[in-house]
Amino acid sequence: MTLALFAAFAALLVGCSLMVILHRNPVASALFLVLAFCSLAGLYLLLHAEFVAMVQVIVYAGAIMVLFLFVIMYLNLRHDVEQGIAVAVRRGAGWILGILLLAETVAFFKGRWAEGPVSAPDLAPVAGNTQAIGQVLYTRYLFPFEITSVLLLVAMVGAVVIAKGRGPGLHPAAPAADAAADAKAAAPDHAGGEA
Amino acid sequence: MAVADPPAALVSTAAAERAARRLAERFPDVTFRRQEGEAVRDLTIVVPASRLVEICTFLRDDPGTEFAMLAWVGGVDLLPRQPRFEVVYHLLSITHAARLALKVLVHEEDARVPTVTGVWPTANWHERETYDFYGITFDGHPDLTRILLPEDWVGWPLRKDSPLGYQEVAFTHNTPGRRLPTPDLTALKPKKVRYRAH
Amino acid sequence: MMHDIPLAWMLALSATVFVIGVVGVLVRRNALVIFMSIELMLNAGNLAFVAFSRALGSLDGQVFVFFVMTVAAAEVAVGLAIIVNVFRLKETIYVDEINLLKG
Amino acid sequence: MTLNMGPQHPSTHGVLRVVLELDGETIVRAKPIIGYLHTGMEKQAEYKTYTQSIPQTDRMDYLSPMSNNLALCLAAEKLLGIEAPARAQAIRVLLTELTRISAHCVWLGTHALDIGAMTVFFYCFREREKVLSIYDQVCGARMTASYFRVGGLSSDIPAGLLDRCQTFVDEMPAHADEYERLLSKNPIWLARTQGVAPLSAKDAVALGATGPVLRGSGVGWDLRKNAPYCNYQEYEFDVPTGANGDAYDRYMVRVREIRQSTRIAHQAIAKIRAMGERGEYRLRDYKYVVPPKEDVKTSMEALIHHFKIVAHGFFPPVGEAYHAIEAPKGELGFYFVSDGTPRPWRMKVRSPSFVNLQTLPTMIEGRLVADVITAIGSLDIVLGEIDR
Amino acid sequence: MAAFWHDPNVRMVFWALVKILVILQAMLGVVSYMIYAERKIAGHMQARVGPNRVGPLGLFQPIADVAKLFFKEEFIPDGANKVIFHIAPMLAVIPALIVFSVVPFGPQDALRVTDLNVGLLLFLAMSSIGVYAIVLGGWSSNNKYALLGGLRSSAQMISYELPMGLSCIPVILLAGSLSLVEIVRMQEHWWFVATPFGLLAFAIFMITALAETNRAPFDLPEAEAELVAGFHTEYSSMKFGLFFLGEFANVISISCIAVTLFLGGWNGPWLPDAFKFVWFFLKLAALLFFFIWVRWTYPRLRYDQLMNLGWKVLLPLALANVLVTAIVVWWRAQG
Repeated sequence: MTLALFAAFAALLVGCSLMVILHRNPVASALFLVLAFCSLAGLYLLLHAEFVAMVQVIVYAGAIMVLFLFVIMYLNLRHDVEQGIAVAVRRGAGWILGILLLAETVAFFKGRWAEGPVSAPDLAPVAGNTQAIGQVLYTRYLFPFEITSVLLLVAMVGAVVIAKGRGPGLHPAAPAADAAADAKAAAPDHAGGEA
Repeated sequence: MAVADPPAALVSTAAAERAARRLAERFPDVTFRRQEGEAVRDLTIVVPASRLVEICTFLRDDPGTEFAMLAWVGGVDLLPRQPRFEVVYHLLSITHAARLALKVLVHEEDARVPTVTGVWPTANWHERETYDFYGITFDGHPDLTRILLPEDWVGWPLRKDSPLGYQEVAFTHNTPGRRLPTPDLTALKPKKVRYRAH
Repeated sequence: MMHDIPLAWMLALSATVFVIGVVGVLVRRNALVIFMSIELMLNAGNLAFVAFSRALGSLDGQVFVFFVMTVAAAEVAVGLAIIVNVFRLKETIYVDEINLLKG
Repeated sequence: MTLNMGPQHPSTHGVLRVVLELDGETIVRAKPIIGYLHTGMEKQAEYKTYTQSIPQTDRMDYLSPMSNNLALCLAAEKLLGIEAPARAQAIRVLLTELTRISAHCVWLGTHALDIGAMTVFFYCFREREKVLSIYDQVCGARMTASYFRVGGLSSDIPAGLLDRCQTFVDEMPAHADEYERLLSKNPIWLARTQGVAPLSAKDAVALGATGPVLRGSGVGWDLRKNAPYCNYQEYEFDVPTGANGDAYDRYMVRVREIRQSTRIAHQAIAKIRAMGERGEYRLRDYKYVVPPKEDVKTSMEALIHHFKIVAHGFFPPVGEAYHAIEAPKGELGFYFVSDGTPRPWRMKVRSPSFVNLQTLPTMIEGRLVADVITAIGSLDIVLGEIDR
Repeated sequence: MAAFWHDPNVRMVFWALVKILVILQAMLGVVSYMIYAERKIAGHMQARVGPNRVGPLGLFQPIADVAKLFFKEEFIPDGANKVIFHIAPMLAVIPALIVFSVVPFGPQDALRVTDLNVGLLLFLAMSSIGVYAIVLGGWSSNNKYALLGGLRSSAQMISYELPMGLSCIPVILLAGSLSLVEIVRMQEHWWFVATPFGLLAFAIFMITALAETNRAPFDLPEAEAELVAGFHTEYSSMKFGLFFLGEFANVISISCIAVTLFLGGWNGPWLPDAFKFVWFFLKLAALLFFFIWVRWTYPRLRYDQLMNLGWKVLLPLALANVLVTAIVVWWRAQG
């Protein structure tokens, strides 16, 4: 059953990722990205990382992608215009490079393919892994954690300043507030850890 | 929230008479004809169109008159008579509790009056309405367009030579030359409505 | 009842998604879609982290995922603010039409 | 972005269209566009006798038909140089004050509904319903009253009406308390109305605003006090005014006017009672006024007068007259030019909503979309009167 | 066949499906009768009677409503993005229904779909997904009013998601778990709402709940006065019905969570364990009444006032509350 679920989520993930870069409509791209994130959350669940899975949905699907959608609608974007020789050349080059990269990966893995450890020792099986993650986060990684919060603060201030910016008389409040919202959306992380 | 003090004075003709006298003192070069008649119930002064703005500004600003409010502006068509049109301005002074009516006579051939929107901003719509109904042009008006009738209406309905009734209602399909709301409306296909039988 | 997925499969999936992200950055000219492709790459990394964390029986990988997410959130907040500003200035969000340094 | 608010929009109170130029949700420019309900009343009046125009006026401000009737009748009376008997005047005062209460109730209900408080709407309409029943009893119509005539009333008030009015007037202050309990100190209501859509006294006067809009801006000008008609000088009442000219002040002014109107109505009822439950309700000058039905049936002379007036109408002198009353929405005036025939040469209506609406752009430019709703609501406009 | 049935996986899935079906149906019943209750209560608050024509006391009104919605004409505006236009109403209902899967209605296993160890996070995740319905519905209708409604709601929901999440944290700190069942167990003797920070957190939670569910006084995305009907201006028939259903399902699911987090879930005196769920539903009914009561009492806030309330009042309050709670919990742990 796990295998079937993995196959389903993996197919969904790859398909949605492809649609993100293939679809001409930015809104559709964003929606496919949301779907991709949700299937990633499913994969995390399969990997017994429930907390990460939930945070993935809250932060990515709930905050970051809403912000993307907000900006797309705010700028009132329609279908992308992708015409002209320069664009075509770049597209071709991009695809060739991508395929090369994939081929390289395959070549790299070829001959070294090993299934890896199938079953790992169980991590904190009882209360979920939330508590365990909290333990690690607030002991060993306390310093990086604090740095991250500073980073978020900087990003928040930066977003507000940029959005208020030099824009000639345009109302800066809405996007700024949202950018800040997003920066702060990571806040539940602190919480979950503390439990 | 205050309750207004009892008014200094009730609106009276005496106050209007005082204002009329002040006006005559200030503009000795203008002859102000009083509107006379069997039943002219309000003090009405006929003023020349050329001095209208000047007189209105004086009436508004002079501490002895202070007609800070323009109650309304309207046109009258007196068809067989010449000059054919009258534009009536009803002024109201809150401080002196006075009402005063000004009249400007307008000829049909040259139906033009200077605008008083610069004196009282409220004149804007009133003058548009008068233009709309009588075709009297108000020189210097910021936005002299039809206000109550559609933009593409032909004619001046409140003129006496414009008959009432028995006209077909004007739709786009029965009025040649009637402008469509948007030029490319005909190019659009009928709105797609998907019906579903449940 | 639950069987674990072999690590290598997860890594292969992660690599695929990463490549898709790279191609997206190279191919598209809409700054917002490029941004989304970058998010895809970050998430491919996240997947690898979580997979390793599971395989090695250590939580460090999941902790790293948090840091990546925070960085992503910060990046999006600032990045979208910049895009909105650029759009106001240039009326376009196509990267090949935006040459800020050229003025 | 250009947003076209109306003519079909739930909060433009009819077919008003406001073209808004928006920057985000901030209004850069606002332009009201009117005329969708234009019925050419002024033109039609030139083809009708004075009396025949009375039913037309019911359709102007359809929330206060009695006030419209009264304004027309008073203007015609001024032109004729006659005055209705004192008892008729008192009945006119009673009914127009009830009209004011009901018009303000409709205003409060819809205004609160626009701002999102739905319950007030139902409370207000409950009271309005009572006023409509009183109309019904008086003249048989609930909305289009056409009850007043030049020189008096169309008929005497029915028996029992005064008691009914008395009950209503006694109850009304408690109902006003009810509205105020829901709104006056409600923090959200305050946030939505205080400081919103402000209009300075100077702007209000310059833009010709009248009625509660003018008084909300702090100018205590009320035609009932300053140019009394229908013997208003004999009634005791206060003229409430605001201080800041914002939507809240206009709200307060109108709610207080409801209370003042009940006060006036009380006095009017007492006056009518003092003059007898039945009595003079119309002038006996049969040159201008239809004789009472019983006279028509018994006296030849009365029958001839009746025939003349119904067939031709009355013949006013040549001249012109303008008379204005304090309608619920402001100065409502009729201007008649007479050429001596039974039909007015020109009828001009000075409708308060038309003028008050002009203040809208001043109130909302530079503010938010949601404030447009508050501003339109606090202006209390009726499109039937604006477009006429 | 028998072997298939004895496979524990199959049995587990089967029973889970049965539970999901039963609970889903029960909750949908509650949703439709909440609509009835709202109309009835609103009627009595507004000096009228409310629905009373369909069935005794109008009790079949919800059925009539749904039947009417089914037979309405379905209208898709020109220039709408058809796929998204179809998907949006579904998105309005699904997240709200998913939340029911982690709500423990009673102490028995049979009265909940599952006991997830990150149950609270699932709720937060679903409420953050809920915004998509409105944003996409507004965008895909190709209507300016709808778009403005969608934009408003995206900003509003992001802003109120934060104080809501933060107001849950004191509960997590006190209970020491993210599992809703665990949280209810911790309240056996003392409901969290009865502590000072719990009370504050509850107040913040309820205010943000009003905003998250787009109920008055925070119903800006659909403010009918200025935006006509906001995001669902162009929706008709059952698609509109789904939005309607979604709103009420959201109200109920969020109230369920509030009962669980703050009001002690199924805990209550007198009743034996088998009937403890009655307590849950009584508390739920009280909260639902609160929602209805507020809606018919308060006017609507303006957009900027809403934002200010969220960012300048609720967020700092919630943060301070978390800090105080953390200190208290730490101090208690120290002994």
